[in-house]
Amino acid sequence: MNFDFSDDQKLLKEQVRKFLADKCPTKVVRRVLDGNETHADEVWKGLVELGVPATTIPEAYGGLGLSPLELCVIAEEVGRAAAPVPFDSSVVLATEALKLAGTEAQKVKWLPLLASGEATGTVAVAEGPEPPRPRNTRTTFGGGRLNGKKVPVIDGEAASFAIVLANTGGQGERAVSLVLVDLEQAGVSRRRVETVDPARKHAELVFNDAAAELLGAEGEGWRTLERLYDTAAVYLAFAQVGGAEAAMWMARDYALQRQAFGRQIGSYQAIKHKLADCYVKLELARSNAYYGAMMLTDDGADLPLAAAAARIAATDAYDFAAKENIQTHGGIGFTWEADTQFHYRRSRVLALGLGGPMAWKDKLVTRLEQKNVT
Amino acid sequence: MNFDFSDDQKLLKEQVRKFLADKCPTKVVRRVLDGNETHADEVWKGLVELGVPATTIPEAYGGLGLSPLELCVIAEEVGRAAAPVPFDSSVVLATEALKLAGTEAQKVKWLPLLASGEATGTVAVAEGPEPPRPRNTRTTFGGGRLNGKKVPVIDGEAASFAIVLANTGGQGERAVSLVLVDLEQAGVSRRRVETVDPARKHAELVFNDAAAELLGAEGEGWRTLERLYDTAAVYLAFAQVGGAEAAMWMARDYALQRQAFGRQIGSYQAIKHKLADCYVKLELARSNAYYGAMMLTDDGADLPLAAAAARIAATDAYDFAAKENIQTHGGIGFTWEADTQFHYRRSRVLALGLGGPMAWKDKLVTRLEQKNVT
Amino acid sequence: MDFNDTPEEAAFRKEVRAWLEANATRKSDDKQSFRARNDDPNLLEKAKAWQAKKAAAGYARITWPKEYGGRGGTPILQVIYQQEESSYLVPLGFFDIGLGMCIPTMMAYATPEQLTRYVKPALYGEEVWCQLFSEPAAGSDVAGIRTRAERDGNDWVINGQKVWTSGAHYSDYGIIITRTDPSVPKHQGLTMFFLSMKTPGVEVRPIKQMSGGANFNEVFFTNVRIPDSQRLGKVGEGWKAALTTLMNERLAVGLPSGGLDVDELMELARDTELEDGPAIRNQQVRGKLAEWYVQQQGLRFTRYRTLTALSKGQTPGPESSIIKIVAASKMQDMGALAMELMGPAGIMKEEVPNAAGFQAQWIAAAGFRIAGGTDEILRNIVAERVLGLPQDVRVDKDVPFNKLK
Amino acid sequence: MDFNDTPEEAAFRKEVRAWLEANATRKSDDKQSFRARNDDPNLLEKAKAWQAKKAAAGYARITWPKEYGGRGGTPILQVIYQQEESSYLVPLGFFDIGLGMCIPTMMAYATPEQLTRYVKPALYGEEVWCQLFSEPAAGSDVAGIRTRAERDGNDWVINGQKVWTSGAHYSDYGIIITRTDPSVPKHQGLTMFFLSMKTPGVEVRPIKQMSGGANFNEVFFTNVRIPDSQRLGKVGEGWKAALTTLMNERLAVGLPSGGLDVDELMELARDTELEDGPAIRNQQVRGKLAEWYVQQQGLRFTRYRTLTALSKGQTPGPESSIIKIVAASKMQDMGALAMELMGPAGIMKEEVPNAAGFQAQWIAAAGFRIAGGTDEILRNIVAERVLGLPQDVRVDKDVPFNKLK
Repeated sequence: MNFDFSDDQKLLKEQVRKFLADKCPTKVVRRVLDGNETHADEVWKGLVELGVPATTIPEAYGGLGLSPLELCVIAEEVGRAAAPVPFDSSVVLATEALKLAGTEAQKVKWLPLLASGEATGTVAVAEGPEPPRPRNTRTTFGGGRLNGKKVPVIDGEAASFAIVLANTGGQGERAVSLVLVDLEQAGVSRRRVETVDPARKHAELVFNDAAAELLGAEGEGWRTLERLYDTAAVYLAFAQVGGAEAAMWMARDYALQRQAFGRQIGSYQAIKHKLADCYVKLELARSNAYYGAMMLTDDGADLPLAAAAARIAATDAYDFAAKENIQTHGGIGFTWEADTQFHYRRSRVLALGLGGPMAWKDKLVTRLEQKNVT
Repeated sequence: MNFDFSDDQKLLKEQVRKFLADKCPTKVVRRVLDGNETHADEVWKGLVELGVPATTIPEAYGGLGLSPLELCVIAEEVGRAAAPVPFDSSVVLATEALKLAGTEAQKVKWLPLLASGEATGTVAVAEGPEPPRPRNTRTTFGGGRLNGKKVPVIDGEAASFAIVLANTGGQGERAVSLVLVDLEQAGVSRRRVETVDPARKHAELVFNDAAAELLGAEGEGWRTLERLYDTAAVYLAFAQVGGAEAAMWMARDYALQRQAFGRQIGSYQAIKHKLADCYVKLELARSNAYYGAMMLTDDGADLPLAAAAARIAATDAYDFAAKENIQTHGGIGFTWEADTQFHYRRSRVLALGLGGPMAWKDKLVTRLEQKNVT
Repeated sequence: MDFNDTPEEAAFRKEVRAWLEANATRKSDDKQSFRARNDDPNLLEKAKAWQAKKAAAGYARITWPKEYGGRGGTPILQVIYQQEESSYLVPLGFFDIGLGMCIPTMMAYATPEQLTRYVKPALYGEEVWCQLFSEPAAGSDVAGIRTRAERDGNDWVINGQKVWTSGAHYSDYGIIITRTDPSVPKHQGLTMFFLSMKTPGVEVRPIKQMSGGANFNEVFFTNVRIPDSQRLGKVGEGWKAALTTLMNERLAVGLPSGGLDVDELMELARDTELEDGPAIRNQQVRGKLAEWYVQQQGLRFTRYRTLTALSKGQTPGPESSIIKIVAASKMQDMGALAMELMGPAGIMKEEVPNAAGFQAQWIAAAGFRIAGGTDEILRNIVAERVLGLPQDVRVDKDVPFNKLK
Repeated sequence: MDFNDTPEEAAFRKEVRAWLEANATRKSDDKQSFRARNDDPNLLEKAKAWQAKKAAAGYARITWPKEYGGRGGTPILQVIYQQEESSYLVPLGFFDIGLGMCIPTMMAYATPEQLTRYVKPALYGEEVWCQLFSEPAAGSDVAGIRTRAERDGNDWVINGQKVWTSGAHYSDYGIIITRTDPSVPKHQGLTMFFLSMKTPGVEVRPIKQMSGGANFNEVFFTNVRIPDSQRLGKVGEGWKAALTTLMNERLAVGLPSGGLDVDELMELARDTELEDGPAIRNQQVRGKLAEWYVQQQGLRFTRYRTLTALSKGQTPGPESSIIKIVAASKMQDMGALAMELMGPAGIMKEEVPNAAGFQAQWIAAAGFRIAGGTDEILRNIVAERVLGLPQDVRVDKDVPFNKLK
């Protein structure tokens, strides 16, 4: 039985944690939240120097060729710091999409740029307020040209390229394909959109005969996206676990410090049991995330189930920890000055980006039914 | 604004409460739970003397001709005492079914017997482990003969007659009709079935060419049953409110008396907040039940929604109070000697008899959609 | 059982309706007017004008005695007035604390001359009042305040800081609770005063909330000198006075209104396609909708039970103590579900009708679960006052305030 | 990351498998054998025989030192043995308290002669032990016990009542915590002893539980006289000894097994038609199934994390403290939903495959949320030991026991 990260992986985790504690304290998150930057560039540059975007990129493409486990521990630390950097968009989604479906030429062109931090990418799926499906994908791709509107696109303002879900004319799920589009061209316009978490900037991307190319086979977009989301769900589960843990300890520290009726509020069962519940949810999430991580490295046959379970548990843990952290703080926790808001906001961005908990619960049971049949 | 029971109704409530506190303490419930009686006959006889089964039966049929509000306050007290008597089966379901769909002859025959306590009735719908629907009703009625099996039937052992949902050969919902069958005949065999609440006895009824007659028009069985269940849902919501309140105060009294770590356990927030949550659910249930009661008396246009809301809230309140009453008692609360079990068991019988909370939530939203359209 | 007025109530309602019809504009769309109201830069001026009109007509404070400009009416008449007024486009909300809490406290403790001076201007909206109770280290535990008032001849000199003071930035007067004797246990060394917010040494700074709004303030007191004549109640009996104030707060019957509720969520669920069809057909969504409808109706009818008691001239039962516990979490959970229904775009503040509204409520609810009594304090109150369970151990009860850790 | 054994573990597992294959019958169907086991009237005799066989082969207590009949193995080897044994149809469960808690306490406090006398018979299943701690007025608060032991010459005389004593009706010996000095604060006046359950004045009465079972007992002590040589630890240091016992309880890694879980509920949901089709297609049911699957897997993998620590020779982290908190409520809620799926017939104990099982779990869960630490006590433990939050106020800490109210 060896259901744990290795000492090397723990060392890497510690290193990233120290770097972020030092360079990305909450005042940096606040700066991005309050300001106009697309992200905290100095934090991002530091992470690039640490090799973060290169982690899982094969050495042949200029990466470090490390295993998914290394990226899992990094994701947890990025989540803990609620770091305002293009991690989920570029390091997870765009990189994994290229690795999963890119042609050799596409990989040769983009992976080295991603590894070195010279480029960032994103994935653009949603088209406004509806859970994205093949049948409601109105963005079209044909004859090398992309037309349509994607919103919200995480880090879409600053990204060098986007991987876009577009209608290519097939039937049912085969109606859509993934398309790679360079965002630095005339056919692309970008506009920032306001969201509940201004510390992670989102954009609307409008494509007007933008030059683009298929990523993966035509009609395979939806299947590839599902595989991509399973992988991303595990990494983001670690980010959510990190965020949940940060929120839990923030609440706990405050509960030790704050007095009411002559006692630390942390000595009242209402607070103690609330935080114990945070811990319970956190450990369920962590254990499910570990199994997800193992399924990223192993033969991965159980990845679809493991990813769904990890995502559901981690979303629940982060939602709960983030909101009860505010509650534990009382009035001060609801002020703009308080650091509690970062996790409250971020928890929603992470909860909805790959689809919300209801959809994943449905998916999980579908996969369980399929597994029981086989 | 007069959203309350009248002084006379409150007086009646007090009278029934005193009678049950005196004649139906928990040791009577225990006697039936542990024993073979079909119900606590001396309690039932006392309720008959108080006129309980006659409450809403019109004076023309030997009843008291009181309003549904009187029966609501009685139901609350029967629920509070967890009384082992054929109240829900006979006073609510059978009586209301006859009033709703019976012919003059049927009413003349049975209502006076119900009012005087000479007969009790029940309603037999389920046929084993599936939520009953027209399409899975296998009991058939034709040519005056009833054939099939109904289980579980509450108070089916002792009842004089049953109102049975039977297939009469139509299409869709019109496949079923209600049928009135005298249970004291050769074509009927009865067998007690074990349930989670031995204090309320249930039976299996087998009909073998039993003589029976339609109650209401052929093919109208499902529609009538829905109306009957809406009415019953309100009365049972009061019973559930009474039970929930009894469980809550039982827990509270124990929390005042029991000491741990040198203090009453009721001084710990874990217990205080648990019981506060009981109270919150109880008041939501009570307020919804009041509106349901009003819809039984008023023009009743909003009854379908009000009944669903009352039932959902009351089921939730009783479930929660019953289980947290055991929890508050700790080990002693889980012994056979403890009175906590009566409400835990009864809460499930009341929760499932007319269909469970999931089905009623679906029904509620359907009715809300219909209301918003009109 | 009915929802009808008594003849007296019906007559009063008719009178109020006629007056409102003659003096105000009926709302066409609740939400639109809600927005219109909040975006108006001259809102305070307009509110003052409306308050003056109301006061002149005798509707400003119906339960007050006639000598103070009220009409000696029952609480139910006050409720009926509010019900009727809520159908009209009138600016409200600036005077509730002053008239609901501060002036009643003044009535209990101030001199006749002071009442003559202050009650009428407050009633007519000419002077706005605020309540200076909470402090950074005394939120749920109000009696733990540290703001000092020290006697200096015939004056008192106040130093300290208050927080969460609604409306301090537009208030003219305030009532303040201070510590005048730190050498006795915490509840015993308190004294209450009233003062002008223009007194030298008073500084008001708005607090920006997580929601972006700034309805609350910090108020700093630096050597603020006021005469002993502004004391309310005896020296050392400030806690008793504060309870008078807080008791008046509890008489208010109401829910935050104008928000998005089950209807709007159903609308969203009807209009949103999930994987397997409209969200309204999804049983998980239906289950949630049903539960929230049951809560919404439960709160509504709980309120009707309270109104019935008022209408009968009885004291309402404890049932209304559940309202905020239920409403706040419901608002938070509904907001979260609404966002989830919209998919990844649920975080966006634009594009969807009501999206920003649900998001705003999801954020506001995190504060609503705290303001005016946290979920935890309210459960304590229900457990102690309704169920008769004992107080938690109070280690600070008999210890001199300055000996507390 | 993998779930594989280390070479040493694999070798041990192979050895154990071979031995089990040679000495026991493999289970064909888990649930059937579960029933078979519990219905056997000669179960205790069979269990004793199996225990003797195990002990002779050196598998009865793998972590014990060789001198006591163990093999000085690591905890992970003990777990591996249990994993393998769980595939075989062997009678278990009578010796866990004695070997897991009582004898380790004896090892800490008894004389070498006593250990020579008692350890081997316990290990070989010849003598069964029980633990006499809880009392009617001392459940969660074990240190509040009142059973008195009074010195009389070289003897002690015990009077009082214990409760919730598992297996007292078939036990030969027990360890008991008593109050020997009520004039000092509660934790200080306790002393531990061991005694024969056949000592005159000991009376065992089974407790019937809500579930109908009777696994627990009340044990009454009337002038029970035992020699001072049966004292464990110093007079007045019984609490320290009790902590030793309870600490050993915590080393047990495990979940109640053989119960119905997500798989069985899915089966039921597949086979049950609701209004709009099979229950498994209902999104509310699917949502619940997913949540419980996530909990089930979360607990499973949490256990794997603990096993990993054991396998590496490390002390496990606090993660396993969550197991019972999650498992007990899950069992209760799943039972309730299973019953609901069956409609009005959900209350019936017959007719449906697994119906009685889910009902039994719904009832048993109400006890499982209490036994071995209530939900509330476990949350206290997590909050205090894992999160480092302070204890609640302990009013009884420094007060002489006989001065407590």
